[in-house]
Amino acid sequence: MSWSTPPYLLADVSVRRVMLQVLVALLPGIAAYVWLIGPAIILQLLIATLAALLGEALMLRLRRRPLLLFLTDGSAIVTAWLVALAFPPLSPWWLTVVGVLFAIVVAKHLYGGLGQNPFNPAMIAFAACIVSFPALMSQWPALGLRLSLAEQFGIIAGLAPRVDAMSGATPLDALKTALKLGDGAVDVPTLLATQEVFGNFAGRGWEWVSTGYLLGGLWLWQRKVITWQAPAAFVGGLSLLAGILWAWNPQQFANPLFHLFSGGSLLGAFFIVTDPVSGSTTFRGKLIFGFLAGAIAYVIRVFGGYPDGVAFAVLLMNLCVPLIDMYTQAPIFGMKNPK
Amino acid sequence: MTHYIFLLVGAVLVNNVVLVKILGLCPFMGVSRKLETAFGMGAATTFVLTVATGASYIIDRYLLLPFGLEYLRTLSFIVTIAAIVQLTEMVIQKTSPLLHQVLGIYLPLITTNCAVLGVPLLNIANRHDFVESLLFGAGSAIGFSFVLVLFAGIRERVEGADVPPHFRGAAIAMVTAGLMSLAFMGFAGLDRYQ
Amino acid sequence: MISALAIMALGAVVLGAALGYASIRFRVEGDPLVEKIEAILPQTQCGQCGYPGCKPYAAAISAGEADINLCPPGGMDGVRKLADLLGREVKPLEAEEKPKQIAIIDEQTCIGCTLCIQACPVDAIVGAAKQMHTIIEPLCTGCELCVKPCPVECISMQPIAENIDNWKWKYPVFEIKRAA
Amino acid sequence: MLAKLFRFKGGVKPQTNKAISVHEPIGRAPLPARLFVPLHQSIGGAPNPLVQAGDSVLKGQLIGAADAWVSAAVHAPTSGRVLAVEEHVAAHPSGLPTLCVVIEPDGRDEWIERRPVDHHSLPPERVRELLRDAGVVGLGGAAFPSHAKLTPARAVAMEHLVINGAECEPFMTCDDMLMRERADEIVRGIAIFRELLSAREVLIGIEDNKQEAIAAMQEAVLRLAPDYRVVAVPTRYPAGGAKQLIRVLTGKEVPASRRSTELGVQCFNVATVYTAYRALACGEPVLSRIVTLTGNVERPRNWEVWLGTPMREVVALARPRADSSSFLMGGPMMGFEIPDLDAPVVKATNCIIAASPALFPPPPPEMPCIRCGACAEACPHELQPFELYWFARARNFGKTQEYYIFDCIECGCCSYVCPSHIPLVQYFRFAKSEIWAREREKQAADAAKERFELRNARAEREQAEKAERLARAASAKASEKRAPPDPGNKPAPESAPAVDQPPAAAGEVAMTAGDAEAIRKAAIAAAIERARSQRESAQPRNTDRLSAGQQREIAAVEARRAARSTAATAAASGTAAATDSGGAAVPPAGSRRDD
Repeated sequence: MSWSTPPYLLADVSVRRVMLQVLVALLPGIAAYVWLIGPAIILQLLIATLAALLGEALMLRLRRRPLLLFLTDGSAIVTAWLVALAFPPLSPWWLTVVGVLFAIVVAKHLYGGLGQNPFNPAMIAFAACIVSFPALMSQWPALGLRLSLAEQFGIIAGLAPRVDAMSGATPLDALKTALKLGDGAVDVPTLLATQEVFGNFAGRGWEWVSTGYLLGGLWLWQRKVITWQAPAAFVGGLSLLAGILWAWNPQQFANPLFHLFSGGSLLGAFFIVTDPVSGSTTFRGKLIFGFLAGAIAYVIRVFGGYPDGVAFAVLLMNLCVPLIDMYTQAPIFGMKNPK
Repeated sequence: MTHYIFLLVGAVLVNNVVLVKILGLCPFMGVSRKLETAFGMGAATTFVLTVATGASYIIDRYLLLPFGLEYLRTLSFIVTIAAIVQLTEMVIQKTSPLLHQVLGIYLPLITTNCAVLGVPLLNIANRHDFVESLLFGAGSAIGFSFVLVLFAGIRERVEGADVPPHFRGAAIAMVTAGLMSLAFMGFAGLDRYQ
Repeated sequence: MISALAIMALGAVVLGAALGYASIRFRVEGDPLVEKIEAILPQTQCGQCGYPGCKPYAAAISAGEADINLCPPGGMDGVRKLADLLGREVKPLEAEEKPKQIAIIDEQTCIGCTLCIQACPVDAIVGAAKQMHTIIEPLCTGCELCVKPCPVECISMQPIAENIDNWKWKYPVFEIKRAA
Repeated sequence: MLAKLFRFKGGVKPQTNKAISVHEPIGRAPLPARLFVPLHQSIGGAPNPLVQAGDSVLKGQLIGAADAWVSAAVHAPTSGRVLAVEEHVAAHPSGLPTLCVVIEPDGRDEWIERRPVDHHSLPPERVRELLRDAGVVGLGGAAFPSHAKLTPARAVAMEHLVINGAECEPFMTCDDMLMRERADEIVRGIAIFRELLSAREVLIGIEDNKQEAIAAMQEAVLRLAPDYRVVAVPTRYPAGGAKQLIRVLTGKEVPASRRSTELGVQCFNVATVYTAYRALACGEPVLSRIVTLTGNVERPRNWEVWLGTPMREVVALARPRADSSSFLMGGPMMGFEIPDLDAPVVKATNCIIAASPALFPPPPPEMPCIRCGACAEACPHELQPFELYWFARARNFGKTQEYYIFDCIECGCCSYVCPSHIPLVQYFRFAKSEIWAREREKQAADAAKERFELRNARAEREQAEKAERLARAASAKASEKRAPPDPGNKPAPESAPAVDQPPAAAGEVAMTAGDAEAIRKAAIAAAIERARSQRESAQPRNTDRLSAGQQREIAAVEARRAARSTAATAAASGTAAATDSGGAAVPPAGSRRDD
């Protein structure tokens, strides 16, 4: 009597496989990232993975849960990678570690581990770190900065001085700062056309990283790991708001394409708002969740005090998930036309 | 007009009375175990807080200021709030037993809700006029109710989660409130956008 | 100073008058809470809580005189429901929680004294003087009130056996633990 | 023949494994040495045994009569002697015993007199009764008494009669073989049901992986009843669920809260129809059923098995392989592990599968739910299994009902697709049985409360009556006494102030002890009665929830007043009245605790 609950037939699926597919889907984006920045991001991914596994192991040990089973489910690694990809690539090693540990220990395991966290752990890590270490979290490598592997390693390990050239900004931040400094004298189209940091349609090089995420996301959708509602609604919410303001005043507001392909928009759309644990689960709920997350992300990144708003937007929508789910339950079989 | 909207939205989200100003934590932690009670508490607080801001403004403007009795502000506000809460409870109990069943037990709790005292005092500190005071009061109250309901939703869900034994109950609620506060920090700076 | 006193006094009088008037004008009697509490209690009428029946206990809880953990037949489940209703903390049960039981009369020993019939709060015992008594099993609440009065100790409490009709599917985790 | 088909949402497509057991025709299983015929084989009331140990029975003889409308009779499958009517392990996941009639066959297989009837000539009620007494129940596995499903709704015209030959469970082929071999009887049986329900249209749904069965049924329909439609439905589990098949064939959705007849549709399994035909046209009650023996066995095949045959003997027919670790009754999706092979075959036993770890690998360890929604995609009833699971696991049963746990048909699709390998169905069954248990408890509590209150009311009434009697007797006696004025007797009013003194004070009154006693008792009782009526009539609002102590006080006050006003009953002691009333109103256990 080794098992006794029906059904006795099970499909060949597992959490591990789901997580592995998510990791695979991140690879195109990572490849573009390496091409853009250099191998530093690989190092960050390794640091994050290690920290995540250690944190996970520690928490599982403390909570007396089976170690091997949960360490190999891949969920900690997904969180770690998302943290590493959201953080600036040359942030000091301890920042990544702090972020990952905060995600794993506080956002995940205090709520009972896999599947029980109401907030997206990676986004909690990002929000906590940008609030606690705002300077470090906005130091992005300046464009065209070509550092050797040893130099990058030195910076991340804290051995080499953080060179001045590194205090660059993301295209989003650059645009915001320029607009603020220009105080009405500069306009977006000129900025986009003249400054080197803004590449073909978003930020130089960054648009390809985003394209990588887009490809990975589409693959996940094709593999049925994620559904289309949340990403589509996120993209829709973001571009709708961006489109309206752009149409109203193209001098002051960048076009939707710029917003979609810069910052964490597409990473968020395909890998963050699709997180089933902290996201909405109903058909309409996913649409609402994605749309509002996109809209809030836009508002925060354009009007708010932070360079990007995806993390905060997702967290704010995570807050609303129980209510959204409750009020968007689809009618069940036989209850569609109550007479 | 935009000024008023900014004030209202600012009070609801950006300067959320619970998650940003960290006022009114006792009912926030205490009455958020279930969604229905959170709704009840939210509605009751919204009513009382709005009335209290108006009453406090009138008392301050026409009673305390003319006589130079600013130093009695806290005292007189507390008394006023307590009286309003009591009156409200009695009236509701008599006129609508149904509503009283929903709100009844939360009403007395509002007396001890520091947000209800804090918001009128903030009004005076920010030199709001009567309309602004009311708007700020209503906005704060709506913000309070909003996060209370969201918090209750999450707590109901976390209730079923496999939370480590030491963190069950109040501890995980505190952690959740902290993370919510973190999320609301995303709104920082929005009300200063020009 | 005088004006301060005067104004505070005025405030006190006005508010006091308003409250006083309201407390007369809007007076309400009755306590709907008792019924809600009673609905949770198991209605065994056993008196193990120290109150004569479930309703008095409900009234005592509502009045704040009694704790919520005094009802052994209700079990921890009942305590939890009461805590939920009243917003109090869940406490461990005062007495030990027992499985559901019913009383069984040993019909050989019964002398037909009718004492148990008088003790039974739900009229679940039939019999007449000098005649053998028996318990109507579906009506027995397992309150144990009939056990003590019996002069020949012929009443015993027996746990209700599991049968196909009251059998329940078990919480699955145990089986999984075994399987793993 | 082309019909418009509808789709039900969800569903899964597991390996069907049906081909292995259809090579051989249906075999007739031998009679075992002992038959254990359970009396309770259907949903609803348990039939009462009509035989006792030592009786001899004939084949087809009624041994258990239906005891309610929703209940079905049970018959002796062969002639022989009743050895016992006793508890025997049941074909039930619990492995608990149930009341069985144990029959030792005499080998003669001697029929009781069979009375075929022509259902046209009988009123529908009579036909339904005959079906009940023939023990016709749903043979798809649910064992719901069929006659109870054969009453059309009054308000709604019966549109469709759906005949379920879909048989979507993997491994199972008993309906398939039945349709191949006995299509004529099935079609004739359908005619009976159609007439009873006066259904407009008959739809026979068969999954499209059973081409032979479809052909056989089409051939029979063409010959016997050309207006029936045999419809091939896409193979997708659980297309054979009654509600899913109704949806696929008619587009109607029957929620758990409604009966299908209210929507003008009813559904029966092919085997049920077959037995109904045998019951009426041949007068043969349900004595056997077709059981698929398959799985990890040498000789998978369908057998017609006598009800009551111990499963051990049935299983032996298929020669299970040595590594068979357990046996399942029903299909692999919804069946259960047979706890004890001594359990007999019953009307619900459609399939016995020998399981081995190779055939059904034990599930990987259960992981936490990641809310991926795969279960919701697969759920044919469009529920949210992950939410149900979340609340069932936390034992929050109220919430599970908000998420419609009772619409769950336990088909197992959710567990099948769950990447975390959570035994979801098990959680739902757990929640359902807990909810039922609670409802039972609640009902018992309500009944107990009612009885307790009735008892209290009766006690009060009896006391009042007694008091009245005594009071009458006392006043009669008093007036008798007063008539000849007794100089030695102190005037009553003088002793009135002595209310708070112990009753011994009454000794001063020059009266015979017996009289004094009677009068005192009467006074007390009268006082109680007055107090009670006062309580009931005067201020019901603030006095109906008094503590025992308060009741005592009031009774004391009332008694005192009574003592003052009634001159004659001077010696009435307030304290005595008070203690009496306090003690009478409450059981002794708690009466002193709340002082």
